[in-house]
Amino acid sequence: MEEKSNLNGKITYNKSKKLNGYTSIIRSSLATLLKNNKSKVGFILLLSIVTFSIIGIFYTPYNPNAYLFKFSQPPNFVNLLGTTGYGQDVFSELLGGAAPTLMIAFSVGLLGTLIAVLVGIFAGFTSKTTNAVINAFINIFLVIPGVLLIMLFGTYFLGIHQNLGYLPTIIILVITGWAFGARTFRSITLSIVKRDFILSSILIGESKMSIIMRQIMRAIMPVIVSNFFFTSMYGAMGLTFIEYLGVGNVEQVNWGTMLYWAINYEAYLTGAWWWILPPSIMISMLMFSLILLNFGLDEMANPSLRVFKKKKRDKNE
Amino acid sequence: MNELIRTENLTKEFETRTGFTGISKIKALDNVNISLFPNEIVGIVGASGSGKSTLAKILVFLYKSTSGKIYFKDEDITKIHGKSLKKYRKEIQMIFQDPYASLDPYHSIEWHIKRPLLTSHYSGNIDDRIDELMNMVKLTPPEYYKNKFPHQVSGGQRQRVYIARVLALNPQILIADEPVSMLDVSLRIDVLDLLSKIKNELGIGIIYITHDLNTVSMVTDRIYVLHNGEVVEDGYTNTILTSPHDGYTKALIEAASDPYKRI
Amino acid sequence: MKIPIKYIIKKITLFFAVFMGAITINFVLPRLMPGNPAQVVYSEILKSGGSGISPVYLNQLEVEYGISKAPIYIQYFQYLDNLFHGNLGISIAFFPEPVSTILAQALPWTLFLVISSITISFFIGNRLGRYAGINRNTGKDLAIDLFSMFMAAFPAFVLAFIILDLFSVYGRLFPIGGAYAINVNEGLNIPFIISVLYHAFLPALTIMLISLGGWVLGMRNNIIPSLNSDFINYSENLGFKKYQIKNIAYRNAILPNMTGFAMSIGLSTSGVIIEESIFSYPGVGMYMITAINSLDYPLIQGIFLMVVIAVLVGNLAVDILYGFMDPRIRQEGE
Amino acid sequence: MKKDHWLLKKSLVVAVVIIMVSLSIVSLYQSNINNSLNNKAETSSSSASNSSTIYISPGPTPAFTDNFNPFNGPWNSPAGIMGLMYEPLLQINTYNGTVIPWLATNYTWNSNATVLTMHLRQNVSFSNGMKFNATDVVYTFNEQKNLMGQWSVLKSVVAVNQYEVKFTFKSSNSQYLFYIGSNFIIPKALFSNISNPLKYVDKKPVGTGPYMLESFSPQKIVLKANPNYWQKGEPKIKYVVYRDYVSSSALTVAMQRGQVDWTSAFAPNITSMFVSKNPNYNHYWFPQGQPVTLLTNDALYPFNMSFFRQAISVSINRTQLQSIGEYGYEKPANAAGLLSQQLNELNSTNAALAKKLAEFNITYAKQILEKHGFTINSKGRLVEPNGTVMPTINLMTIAGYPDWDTDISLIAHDLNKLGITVSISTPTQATVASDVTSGNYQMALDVATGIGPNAWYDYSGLTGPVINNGSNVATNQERWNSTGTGFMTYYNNYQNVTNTTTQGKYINHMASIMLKQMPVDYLVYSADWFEYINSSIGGWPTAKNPYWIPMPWYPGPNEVVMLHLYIKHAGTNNGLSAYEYYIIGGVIVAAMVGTGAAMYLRKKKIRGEE
Amino acid sequence: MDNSAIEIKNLNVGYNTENSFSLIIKNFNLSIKKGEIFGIAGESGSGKSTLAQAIYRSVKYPGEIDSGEIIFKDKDILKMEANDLRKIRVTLFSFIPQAAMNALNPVRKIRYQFYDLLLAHGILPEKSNDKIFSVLKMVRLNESVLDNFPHELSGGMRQRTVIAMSLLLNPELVILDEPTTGLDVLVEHEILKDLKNIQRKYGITMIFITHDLAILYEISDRIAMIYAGEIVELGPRDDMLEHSTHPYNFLLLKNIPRIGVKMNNPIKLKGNPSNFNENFPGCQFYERCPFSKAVCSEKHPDLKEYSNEHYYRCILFPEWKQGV
Repeated sequence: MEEKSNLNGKITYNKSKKLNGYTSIIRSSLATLLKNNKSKVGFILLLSIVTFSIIGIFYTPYNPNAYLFKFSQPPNFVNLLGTTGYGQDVFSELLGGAAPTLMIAFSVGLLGTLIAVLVGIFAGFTSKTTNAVINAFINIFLVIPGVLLIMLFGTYFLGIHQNLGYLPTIIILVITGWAFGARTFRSITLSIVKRDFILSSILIGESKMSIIMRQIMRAIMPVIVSNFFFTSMYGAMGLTFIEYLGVGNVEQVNWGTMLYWAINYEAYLTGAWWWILPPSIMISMLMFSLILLNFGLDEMANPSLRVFKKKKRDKNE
Repeated sequence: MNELIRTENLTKEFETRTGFTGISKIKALDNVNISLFPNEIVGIVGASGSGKSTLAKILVFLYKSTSGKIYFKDEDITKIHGKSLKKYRKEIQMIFQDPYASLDPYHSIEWHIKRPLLTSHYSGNIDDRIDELMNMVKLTPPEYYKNKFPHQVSGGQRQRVYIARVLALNPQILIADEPVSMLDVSLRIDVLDLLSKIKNELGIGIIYITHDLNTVSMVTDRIYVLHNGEVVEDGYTNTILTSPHDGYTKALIEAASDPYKRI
Repeated sequence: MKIPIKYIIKKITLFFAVFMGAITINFVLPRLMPGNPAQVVYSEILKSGGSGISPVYLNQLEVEYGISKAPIYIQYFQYLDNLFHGNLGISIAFFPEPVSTILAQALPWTLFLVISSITISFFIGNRLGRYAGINRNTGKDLAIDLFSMFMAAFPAFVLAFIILDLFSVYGRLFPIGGAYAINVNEGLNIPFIISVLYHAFLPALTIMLISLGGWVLGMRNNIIPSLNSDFINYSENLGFKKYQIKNIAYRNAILPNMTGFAMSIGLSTSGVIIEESIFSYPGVGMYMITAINSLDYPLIQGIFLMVVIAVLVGNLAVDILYGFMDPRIRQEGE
Repeated sequence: MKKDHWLLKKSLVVAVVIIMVSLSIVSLYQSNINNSLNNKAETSSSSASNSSTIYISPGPTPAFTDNFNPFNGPWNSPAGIMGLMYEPLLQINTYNGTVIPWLATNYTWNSNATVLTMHLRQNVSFSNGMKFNATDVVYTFNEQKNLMGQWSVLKSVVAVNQYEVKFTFKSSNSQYLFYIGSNFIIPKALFSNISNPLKYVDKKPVGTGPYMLESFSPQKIVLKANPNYWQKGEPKIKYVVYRDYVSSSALTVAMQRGQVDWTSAFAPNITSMFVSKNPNYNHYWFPQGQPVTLLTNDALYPFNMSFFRQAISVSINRTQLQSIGEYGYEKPANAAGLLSQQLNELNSTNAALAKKLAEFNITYAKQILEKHGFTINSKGRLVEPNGTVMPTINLMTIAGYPDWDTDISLIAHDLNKLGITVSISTPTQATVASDVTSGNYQMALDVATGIGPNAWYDYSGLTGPVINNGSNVATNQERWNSTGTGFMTYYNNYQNVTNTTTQGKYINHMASIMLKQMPVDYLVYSADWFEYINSSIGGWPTAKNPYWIPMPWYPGPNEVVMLHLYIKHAGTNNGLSAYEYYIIGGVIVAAMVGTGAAMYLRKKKIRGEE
Repeated sequence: MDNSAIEIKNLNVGYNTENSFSLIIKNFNLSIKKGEIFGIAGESGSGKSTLAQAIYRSVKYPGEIDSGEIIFKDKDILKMEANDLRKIRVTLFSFIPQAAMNALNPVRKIRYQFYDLLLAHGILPEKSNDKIFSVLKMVRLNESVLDNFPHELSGGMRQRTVIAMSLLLNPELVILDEPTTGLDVLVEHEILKDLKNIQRKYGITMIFITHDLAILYEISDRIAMIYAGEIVELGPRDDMLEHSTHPYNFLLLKNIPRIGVKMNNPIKLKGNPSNFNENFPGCQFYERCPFSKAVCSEKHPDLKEYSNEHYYRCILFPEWKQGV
């Protein structure tokens, strides 16, 4: 007997491949993700940005911190992307600043998603009152405008002026960025918990922990990944905001501080486009790649968005 | 022989919101008294909204009753919780209406049967037991099905997987909530036969909940007719189906579909 | 029409819970910051060659600014007390201007900018999303999607700078800043109105472009399942006209975007801080930056409070409106 | 379907074109006016649009506040505006000490500089017509003394007669003339009835100054000439418009377009961003102001050793600070800490040493340290005489001051070459302020000197009692213990004398002690930003004719500059006439109605078919 | 020929999947008489819903009509202009879908949904209230439902509303795709009775499609059994009931539990529904058929006539029946 895909077109699945553990799930999700053209482009884009950043960890043409060159030179063969108004090499800064930027974006994505998942699942699994309290708490964070919180927390961390590196930035972005995900996870968990297969597990005596880890986490996996992408995007965007507002540590080299210095030097008024555009474009490319990846995920989780090319049968076949 | 399970004036009220006044109460179950003996199938019949699913969920403690008592082997278990609830749940299991929904789409069939064995700390060889259970529900050969996922098998097979899953716990009571209504006509009879077989071979008491009098007449020994949360008629299946007293029961019999009848 | 009273009560309760939470955070955060505003002002004066002032003056400033040394919980109750008497305190950076006066000056500009631009982008975005969703998987759809995604991905303030540069600095088509021309009289006269519109054009355009992408993609993702839904199929089966079908799908798809609308008014009210500083628009944003730099607690709290109230009221309004628009909610509650 | 799209597109295109055309007419018209400043524009609805108008921006601020209460100090927003409405007794130039008698015609000291007598000008009246006399002066000083704890060195202020006021000091205090002379005088009649003058919101300022408040809005303040002004024929410019620019970029662009005549703005490249836009008229002069200092916490090891402070001073490359950190504007400071305009007060020995100790010379720095037993290990780290490696030192400055933020990273690099590891941090202004006043820091980049008409004031910020770290201090934030150096003797004696030769001697004594001790390291002179456009207005101070301090935000001095200015040509204003606004309004409304109608027709057509 | 309400000729309908295009309805021919209730039965995956949609030309992507003709009122529906097709919907023929709970626009009152329908067909709603009232009466609904939103109605009421809308403009032919799925037994029974009454009263032709064989036999005049996209048996209801010619129909009937009828180990179907392979050369029912022989897997059987208007698709008939 052979397996058929369900002809009513409801769901199509990969054929009987044995899937065990999360690695294979990730692998198979990746494969599905790459089937979509948009997410494929996003994946390649992200991969190249990551490669770029890895190169930047080990090699930059010049020291990105040093003031080595003539000021505000347009792109030339010595300085591929010209120099800043302070005489730093823009390309070196771009290369060297990639890793911290990605690090921030992804750690915000990771931590934010983690908190969101924990809060969301807890809310979905707890008593009615606790759930309502958590809901109100999530709403507080949703309603308070993020930029204000960034400014307040940022000023606070600048105020205590301990040298914490990127930690304050990440903390601020996680504080302001977890709530969206938590709301999603809360409502998804609430709906999943009511499903028969969870009730069934309760009846056969599974512990809550086992249900969460084995079943709920697995069921919301696409949403977790999608939330990770979104929170990472928020991280990248938030970094630029933090630096623009001057509440981050401006002495570090990343794409956000590059913009900060360029804007403070009024590079857009002096016409130094080579200073302001590269970091902007890199950040938007990063965001763009994550959005594209999300597009694929959306279609994965929501089959009604999915399309396949018409493959009408050849009449002669 | 003593009853496996017995309810005494079981009542369940739901709160609903109505207009300005706020909360009003709806009785989903109203003083329901039912009992189940080992080695029998009891039918609970009613149209949708009659409270039959509520009854099932109360019996497995997914809902709490508003008042009334539940006895398991003459022991009052109305207020059990924690460990004793866990212990009790091993004895009573429920089969859901929709086998698409009651199996976790992300786990294999083997996983579904293995989990209850693990949670109940099954002492013997787990793999052998899985094979045994799968053979019992006629998922043969077991190797062919083990690594399949729920969406890869038919509705009837899914329902059998589910039955194997609950049998793994060796329960004394099974509550089957419309177990065949979502299945294709050609598959229903197999599942119903399986239920009869379980009753006969394992001596399990089964509460069969349905709106379909045809299947009731096929498998059950006794029935309770439930209407708006009240038991309007109960007794031996044959007696009730041939000479119903209550108007509601009559309407149900009248509405039962039969290819040899004409509308 | 039945009034979904239960639903409204529920929303209002949540509103107050969130409101109390927000004002508490609002109270605590500025007080966590080290330093004291009197000292900032004092050292400023010292640096700008201030005449012979002594540390006594510092104490005097602290008294003037009402910097309390009472335990924090007492301060909190004082703060609540003041708040419910409508007393937002006196600004430090703009001493002795009351915070309420400053807000009365700044908030209308911000709200004008935000509400007008978000509303426009909401309508355009939904229309574009509808168009993309209806023409799904065509070149038009792809073009609209990519455009919206790119807009959503571009750092907002860089976009603002580019627009400012193109249209104002080099293009000289629009003014570089301010809310109206220097030679018009404030009031309801045509020159003033036109001048205000003219000055608001670029900042509004920027906010519009930034928020557009979200609407487009949201609408597109909503309308596609909506177009595939049973009731659309049935409408087709009933022989509805194309525009009727599109409208049915659209009306069902726009509902989820409505909550987003309120949310985004709030978010943009804070996001506009950056836009305002770039376009030199005299809204809340610039005051906020100044207030934070000079540790002007009362002003920070005042702005924060106003923005939170704006967001909450917006949310509440849309939630309630949603209750009326989507009849299903009216019954269920949650 | 094709047809509908065509209709929609057509109507949309038409609407967009109409709007664009009308908007570009507005903008072209505006930029035309801005470019041709000599055009005589017609008077529009605003009364401020007089031909005799100057446009001022003192620098970016979020908005103006409608309060002109002089008790809040002269530093109200917009900065400097108070100087045009209120006047001091004397105008004193802090660069070179020049004194112009203003509301006082002259002043006299008693022999030991404890009693100062001011002779007031007669026939001066406030802008509301009230006469100015000694009661106002006495009231002003006594109220400030009572309310704000100011003037604690004064024993009493009394009126000798209607035009003579006697200031009696608790001790000799010749240098207080500057502070007393610069203080704005307030009309007693208006303020004496107000219960709390500090919190009084003054929306109708009345002063003796050349201008009166005409109109206020948060974006624009208009002042008009005071017809009763005591200097006859002044002011020559009849209207002053303060225009609010929220950000420095907006201000820069406004400067480029000639919308501001007088401003004080920082721009990274002033030549390309401002001067080159109109080289004939756009000018700037950045006089050197107070030195920026590297504050070292002298109460802490290793900064409690004067040689260490010296070594740090010579290891900093000030030229680099100037060229990279300060965009080339701010010149290296001398090590004696005097304003560059006051350097001539130093004798040749001190001058040479002041120059040497401020010059970048890492070898010399190492020599100094090695002489005191410090060594440099194989890793290039500085090792103390007791053999331990010098621990990391923190250097902080205010976040959001890009030039200082750059400076500290340059300094960190420089000190690294000396073998000292420096960690840098940029907390908020409030944190820096509180940390510096309380002594909770190791090194900080900040301004710590005082300012005044002679070198004594430069040291006023550095002196004061040494207070333990942890308690707040107003001056001597570097916590320098001058005991045993004799510095304070000279410093105190300076206040007892009014003879300039003696004062000069004392200054040199103090300077030589400072050069030995180097309680702080002077880095660069901060620049006093000043840009002006002289197309329609003349009489500006320039580098060649530095007749006065030129910044518009400096209340008092700006009045002096203001009274020097005159109209060269009939000026202009920016904007359209009311008539033109009505036309544009009509066009936009028509376009919108047209678009609406087209959309309606389209909709109707679509519904009609199928 | 005059007698036929609609005629389906050589209809092929398939689905686009990620890798291929597979046929669901294969070479389908059927003629439905005026004024009859024609029942189509089949289990999940048999293609009955696709067939229903194809007849109404409302197959949704990824489904696609490949070829064929559907002659209705002397016109080929499949070749009609989209706008012409739209115009004859509800006025000439209409479709009643299975998921009534979702078929109504959730955010619009029933009244306006009726008005929209009238507008779509160029009728001014203001003057047509009577029409709406009469059709509501026909399905035994109170006029007050007009002022309700769909979610305020019970499932049965919603289904009746959908039926009313579909019948509003007096169509001659109505296609009902599992119209009673998900409804309560009693309600189901009521609606079926009402449908039959309406059909008899107005002489409407009905195509009734369901998986529930018992109901189908209760209501239909003629019946077609569908398996794997093909008719396996077709004939008048009584004939089909008494003289099954195809094992599928026979066994399904035997396997339906009935009140008071004891089943003694009935012969069961093997395997699962929708277990068929497009490229299998023989009888698609081969794997499930308890009577199948090797010969069945070799050749695809053709539709043969058993008696007047009674057809079957089985090589072994009548051989298999003798074994029962």
